[in-house]
Amino acid sequence: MKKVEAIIRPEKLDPVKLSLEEAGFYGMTVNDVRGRGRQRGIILQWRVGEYRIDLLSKLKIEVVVDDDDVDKVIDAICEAAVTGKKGDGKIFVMPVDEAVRIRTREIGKKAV
Amino acid sequence: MKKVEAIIRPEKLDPVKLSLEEAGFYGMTVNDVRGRGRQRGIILQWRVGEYRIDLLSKLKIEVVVDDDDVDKVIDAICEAAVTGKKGDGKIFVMPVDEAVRIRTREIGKKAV
Amino acid sequence: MKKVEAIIRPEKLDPVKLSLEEAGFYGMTVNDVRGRGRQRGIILQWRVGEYRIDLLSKLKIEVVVDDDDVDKVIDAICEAAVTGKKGDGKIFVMPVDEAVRIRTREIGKKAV
Amino acid sequence: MVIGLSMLLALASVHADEAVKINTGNTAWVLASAALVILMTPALGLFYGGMVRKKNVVSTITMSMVVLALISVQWVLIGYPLAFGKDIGGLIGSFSNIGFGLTDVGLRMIPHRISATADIPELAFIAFQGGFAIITPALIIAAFVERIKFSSFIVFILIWATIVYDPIAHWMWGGGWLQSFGAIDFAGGTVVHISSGVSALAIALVIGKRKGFGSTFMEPNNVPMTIVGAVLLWFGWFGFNAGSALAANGIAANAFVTTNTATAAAALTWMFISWYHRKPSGLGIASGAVAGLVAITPAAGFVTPLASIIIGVGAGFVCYYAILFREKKGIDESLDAWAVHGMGGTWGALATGIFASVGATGLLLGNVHQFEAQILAVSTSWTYAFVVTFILAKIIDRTMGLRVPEEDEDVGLDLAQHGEKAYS
Amino acid sequence: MVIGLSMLLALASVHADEAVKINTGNTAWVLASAALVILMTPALGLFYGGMVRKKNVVSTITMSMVVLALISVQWVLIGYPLAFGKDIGGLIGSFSNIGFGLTDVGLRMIPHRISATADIPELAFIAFQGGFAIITPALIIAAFVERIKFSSFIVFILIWATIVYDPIAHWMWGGGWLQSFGAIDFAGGTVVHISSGVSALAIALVIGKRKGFGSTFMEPNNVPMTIVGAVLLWFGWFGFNAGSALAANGIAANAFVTTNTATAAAALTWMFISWYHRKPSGLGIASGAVAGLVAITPAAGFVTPLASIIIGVGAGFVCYYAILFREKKGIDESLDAWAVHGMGGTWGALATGIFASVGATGLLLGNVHQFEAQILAVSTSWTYAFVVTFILAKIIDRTMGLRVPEEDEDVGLDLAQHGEKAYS
Amino acid sequence: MVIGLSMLLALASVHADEAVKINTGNTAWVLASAALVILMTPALGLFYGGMVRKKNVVSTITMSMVVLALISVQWVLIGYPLAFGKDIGGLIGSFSNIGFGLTDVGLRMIPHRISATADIPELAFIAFQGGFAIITPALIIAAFVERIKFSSFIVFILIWATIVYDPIAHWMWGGGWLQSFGAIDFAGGTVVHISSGVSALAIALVIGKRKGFGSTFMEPNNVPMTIVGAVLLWFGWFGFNAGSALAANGIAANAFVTTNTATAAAALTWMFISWYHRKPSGLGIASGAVAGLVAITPAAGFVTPLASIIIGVGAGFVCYYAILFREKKGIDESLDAWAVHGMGGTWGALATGIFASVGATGLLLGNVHQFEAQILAVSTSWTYAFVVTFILAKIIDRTMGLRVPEEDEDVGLDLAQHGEKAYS
Ligand SMILES: Nc1ncnc2c1ncn2[C@@H]1O[C@H](COP(=O)(O)OP(=O)(O)O)[C@@H](O)[C@H]1O
Ligand SMILES: Nc1ncnc2c1ncn2[C@@H]1O[C@H](COP(=O)(O)OP(=O)(O)O)[C@@H](O)[C@H]1O
Ligand SMILES: Nc1ncnc2c1ncn2[C@@H]1O[C@H](COP(=O)(O)OP(=O)(O)O)[C@@H](O)[C@H]1O
Repeated sequence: MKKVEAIIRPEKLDPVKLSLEEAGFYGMTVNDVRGRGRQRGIILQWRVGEYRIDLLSKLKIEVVVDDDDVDKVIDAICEAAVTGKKGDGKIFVMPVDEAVRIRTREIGKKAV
Repeated sequence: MKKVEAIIRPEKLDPVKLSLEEAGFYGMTVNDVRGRGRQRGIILQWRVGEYRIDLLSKLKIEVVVDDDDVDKVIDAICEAAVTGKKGDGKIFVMPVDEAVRIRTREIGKKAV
Repeated sequence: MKKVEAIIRPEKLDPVKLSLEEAGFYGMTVNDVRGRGRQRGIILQWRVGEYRIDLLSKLKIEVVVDDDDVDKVIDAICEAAVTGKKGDGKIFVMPVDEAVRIRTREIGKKAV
Repeated sequence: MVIGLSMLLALASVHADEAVKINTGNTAWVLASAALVILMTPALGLFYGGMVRKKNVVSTITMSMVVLALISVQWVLIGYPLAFGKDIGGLIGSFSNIGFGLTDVGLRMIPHRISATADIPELAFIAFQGGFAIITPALIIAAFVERIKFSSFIVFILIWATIVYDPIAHWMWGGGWLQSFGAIDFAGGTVVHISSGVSALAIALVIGKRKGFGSTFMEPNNVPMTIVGAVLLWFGWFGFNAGSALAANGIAANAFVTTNTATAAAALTWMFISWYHRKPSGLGIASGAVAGLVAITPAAGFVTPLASIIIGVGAGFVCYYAILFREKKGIDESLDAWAVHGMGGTWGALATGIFASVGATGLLLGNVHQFEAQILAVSTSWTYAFVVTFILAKIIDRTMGLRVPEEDEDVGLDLAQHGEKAYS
Repeated sequence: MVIGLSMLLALASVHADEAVKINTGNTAWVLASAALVILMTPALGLFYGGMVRKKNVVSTITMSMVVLALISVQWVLIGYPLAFGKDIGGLIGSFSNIGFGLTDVGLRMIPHRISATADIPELAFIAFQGGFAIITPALIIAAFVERIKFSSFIVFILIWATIVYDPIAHWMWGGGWLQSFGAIDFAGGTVVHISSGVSALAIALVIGKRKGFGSTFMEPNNVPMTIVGAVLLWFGWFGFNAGSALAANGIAANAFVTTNTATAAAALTWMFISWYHRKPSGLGIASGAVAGLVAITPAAGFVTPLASIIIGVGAGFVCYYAILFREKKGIDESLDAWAVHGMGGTWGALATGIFASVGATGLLLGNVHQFEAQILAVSTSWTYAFVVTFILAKIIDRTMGLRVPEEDEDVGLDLAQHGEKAYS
Repeated sequence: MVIGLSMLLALASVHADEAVKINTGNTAWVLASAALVILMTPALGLFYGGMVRKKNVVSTITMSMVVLALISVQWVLIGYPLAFGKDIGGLIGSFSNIGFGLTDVGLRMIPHRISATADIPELAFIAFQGGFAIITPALIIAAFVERIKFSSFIVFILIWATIVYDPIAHWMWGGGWLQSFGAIDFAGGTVVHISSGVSALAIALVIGKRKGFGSTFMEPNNVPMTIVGAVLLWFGWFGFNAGSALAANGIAANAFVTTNTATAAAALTWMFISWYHRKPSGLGIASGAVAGLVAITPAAGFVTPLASIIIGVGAGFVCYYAILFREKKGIDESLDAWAVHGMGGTWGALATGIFASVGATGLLLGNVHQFEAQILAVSTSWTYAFVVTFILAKIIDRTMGLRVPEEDEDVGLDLAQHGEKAYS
């Protein structure tokens, strides 16, 4: 099993949710994070003048899926999250040794 | 070493903490997340009528432990976090290559 | 590729950012978490008397880098985040199977 | 030139006999009420600000501040003369005797044509009525939050205040034709609530729905903020309604009690309706309170406490189901100024014609004419506000564009238009 | 029938001589004070709302709003006559001359039996006293936050206001037996604070502790919200205390100054105690302020500024250690209405009997009877409030159940009872 | 001893003729204004609290509460006599006829030397002016947020109020030498805003920059909180300025209107400047409003509404660029009391000398002396406030230390000094 961890723009949550749903993936965990990378920050207003912040609001979406489904998930996320401008985000795929459903103690595939 | 990542109901934090402590695991990192899965959302009130949200408040608990302790941790969490209703959450176990204690630069087992 | 996941004191964010930048690592994702460990909580004031909380504010910093860079990242973080007192935090290194840049679909090294 | 300027900036006249005629108790109450009424506009900003998505909180609150700032200046320059200057043909007020920027007002007493007793300074009345002129356009913010272009918003508000609010205020309160016909409006059911609520509907139709409206629910970001807004509205409304007596007397006290009672009754009604359907919502109780405040506004000084309970209960029902109706029609008048202020104001204006028994008589006491006058006032203000606002919104939309680019709407107006985040 | 209804909804009588007798300055002050006092109940909601856990914020604030709505209606229908109607045997007021829903009040002046000068409209007094009748039951919310069943809460509040508050208010202020005996209570130390604080203790004993009380600490979720609540309470309290002079005169000004000074002294005292023990807590300073406001309430118009400092310092000590005592006893009277209002009110009521020197004399000026009267008032109101509330709470608990199911308590009342989240 | 104590705590004298002379309308307005002014200090706490980093929110708000508490007590004990007691050599007031703790004041009317009409109770004036004495030191909090040691803060505030504020208030309002010279200051441009703003600069220079200032930007943590603070300041300022007429009359109404208009004009000006540079910032609009409030303060009762627009626009420009200037100089006067209050107050005090036309005449009406008097008042208060504050701050720094340890600054003052977190 793999955990697909995607960092996306916050305003892309709804399209990504939809796109994943259409690809057959409903379960997910979402987290508010801040990130920096190529986008190199944005400029904000203060009461006078302006300032730059380099850590921008992003969302991290985690979807745990079967190894075979990883590419489908990546595709679904990329399609929905892309704007073409710097800051669209990254996807990281990581190994998961085991999954357990707390409610039933089912493990592996059946748990997610 | 493994990272045991459990997504639980927020109101189960106290019992899970206690249960882990009793099983001998004190260190942990906790994070507010939102998730969806079989539970399929809940209905909230608006000023009139109601609406459904599908991303529910959950807590993510991360405990990094020795490979041998993984099962004990899973048991401790499951026992304390289960209600039997959809939405109780999942546990994912993931490999950790290395652990470092920032304060002392100890690594491996000694670091956690 | 590896994900270096560091849990640090919140007030150490600026030094750690700087230190990583100087070591050549700009991209990162940051997250507000709460944690407990050897530090065993702190005492807060209530309107009368005091109380102890065991989950303290921490920051989790995630940096995905090439396998070769892991040590440099660890060094950079440790140097900047250490105070020598309990609660300085941990670093966990975890395997990443794949990385994708959403904007361009570049994968692997080029993506991060 | 300097002389000319200094003349303009100097007081026209200090009435030597001021001390003789002024009633300091009434003046104290009107000044306190003016402060309360002015507080209501930022309070409205909080009420609205808690109900939008987190990315539009600063934008929503800031819009209320901008209306406050804009109309405060517009009012002393031209708004007050247009609304309360000497009547021209029943339609509009004139600058004679007031002057641009209040240059002729000085410290004189309010004229008899506005207040029979004329025992408070005209400037106190100007301050008090300024609060009304400010909050009315601010109410319309409900219609276009989360998507309006800031510059177009400013232009809209300035013109709207001048060509919709000022005339309607004149018709009803400044000696205009509705007042002559006998229509009554104690504190602004028609002038304030119908005019703004109906205009909100009109501009909502022009600007169109928020992206995602209907498919995703736009979750309120901060329920306590909305409740605090409602609470400060409730507090300020005592000035709004009881201050409208322009005196600290029995009428003011009656308006105070009816305002509080109707508001309470409406909040409870809304709570029970929402409970009946599912759960008693805190947001609903706050909304019900506002509905009650709106509905009692035209009636406050004219009805008894017992009648105010009926008006409040009615307001709960009318506004609750008006929102449901609006939703069913798929119209994104986002924060329901039409349903709460337009419909609540309509119910209140008609109810005044039914229940009036203090200083006026309504249908229940056999005065059919009063009810007819109320219907006339309601229908005229509906029509005028809707038509003029619709045209104005269309013109601005065609010329400047009413709406931000889609990307800005996605990112949120806080970042896109103000370069700010509500919370770090 | 229609005639009957219309009669009921029409004004009974407009006193022709109103204009002659009214003092507009006093009326303005009482109206402004009424607005301030009504603001205090939602302010209390914020004060409490910041101290509960995040999952119960909407619930806590909403309860304050519901008390405001419920008692606003109860007061005009039956509460005011019971408290301030013509006395029946020293025990309760009657409906004669007021009527259900204030139908007989009209625009008349306040009767001489309530105010010697009788120069403000009775409705202004009704509005002002309504604020007291509202906040008193709201104070009890402290006892049962985070676990009470919403429907039972509504029933409890309605009955409590009617059988506990209204009678005690009558005894002390409405011409009842305590007043006849000579007990004095400037703005409600006994009537408001003892009655609610002691009742909070009683119902806390019945409803029982929150799940986890004693083992986990219930962390306050929003310290700034609590401070804002305290600030608005402080602000509103100027109306509460200085308004209780029912006139804008020297007594009112004295009450204003003593209120502010005692509050400040108590806030500082609390700060130094908490600093002495460990650190000067912001929550503590806010709590100290409220303790000072409570303690000076019965004394405000009767003591000098210097005496008010002593009262404030005493309040800081009494209430601080009363909370510690309550905690040691393991009682979950969660937000300390008993410690702050019950004990602070008791200290204030007795201190009034000691330090009174303005318009009354206390122990220090040799008037032993005053001190005895105060002890009588304190002990009677303690007993009556405790016993009646305990029985009432028990009855509701046995019939409807006072408490939510454990699962709802876990999830939080916001979601479980109101279907709402405070923040998105 | 007991007799002595009881004498001290008893009223010195109740003027039998009070009822004859009191103007209840004026008293009502001054009492209402006093409540409004006292609200401003916690409002300032919110205004400031939203602009610091999240780890210092409780600290910042709490400091405003502590100033409120400290000076409330200082004022009745010694501050009021020093500022408004019978003049000693033009420099300071005396305790004669007032007494420590106001023991000689009783319920008497305000003396003629302070108010010509003398028709309100002196205690009402004491309460009202107390609000000024409180907010002035609170303004200085801007200079040292996020790094001051709490105990040193308390000592600084207490001494500053006594040796800076009380004398300057006496010079200008209490019968001191500036007043004799003819300088005018309607509601505190010099006394309140210059004195605090310039002192903020002085102590900022002594305490030094926040760690990281210049390299990292100190992001405001809560923009809505700052806006709410600004709104409550705006609201309270009606009491501040219009209440300074000490009467509910035409002057008060004029001050009310000019206050609102100048504030609005300044908010718009700031908005357009920030828009011109980049984007119309919500924080900027709030800051502009405060700048306008400051600048109109000394002028409010002396100028016309039209002149108030000029003053407001000027305030927007002056304060906006003063902040930029301060930043360029690398001075960490963190929340800009100097730029907004010091410079805004200076502009207002001079503008009063230019535009005065109501009850006084300025430069534009040919009165050169008035302008000279204003320059004198401005330069004296600048010098006195700067020098005394600088020395005081140095002394405290050398003895107690002004600043927390670096580690505490890192962790934040909420945790380090108060043991609290703003939000759970
Ligand atoms: N090396 C990295 N490790 C962890 N997260 C990263 C890394 N690089 C970027 N990110 C995350 O991805 C987000 C988008 O990255 P960025 O480089 O700005 O955009 P893009 O990938 O489109 O060029 C960042 O805000 C950050 O949260
Ligand atoms: N495939 C998944 N990947 C990541 N997180 C998931 C996944 N499925 C569920 N979750 C997380 O687990 C939580 C509980 O899952 P859910 O399916 O609702 O309950 P249950 O496991 O009891 O059937 C979800 O709210 C979500 O946060
Ligand atoms: N076993 C663990 N699993 C996950 N996170 C941990 C673990 N132990 C500690 N942490 C995280 O590291 C933080 C610092 O750990 P702590 O033991 O207090 O300090 P130190 O490592 O300096 O002794 C904790 O607050 C927690 O967030």
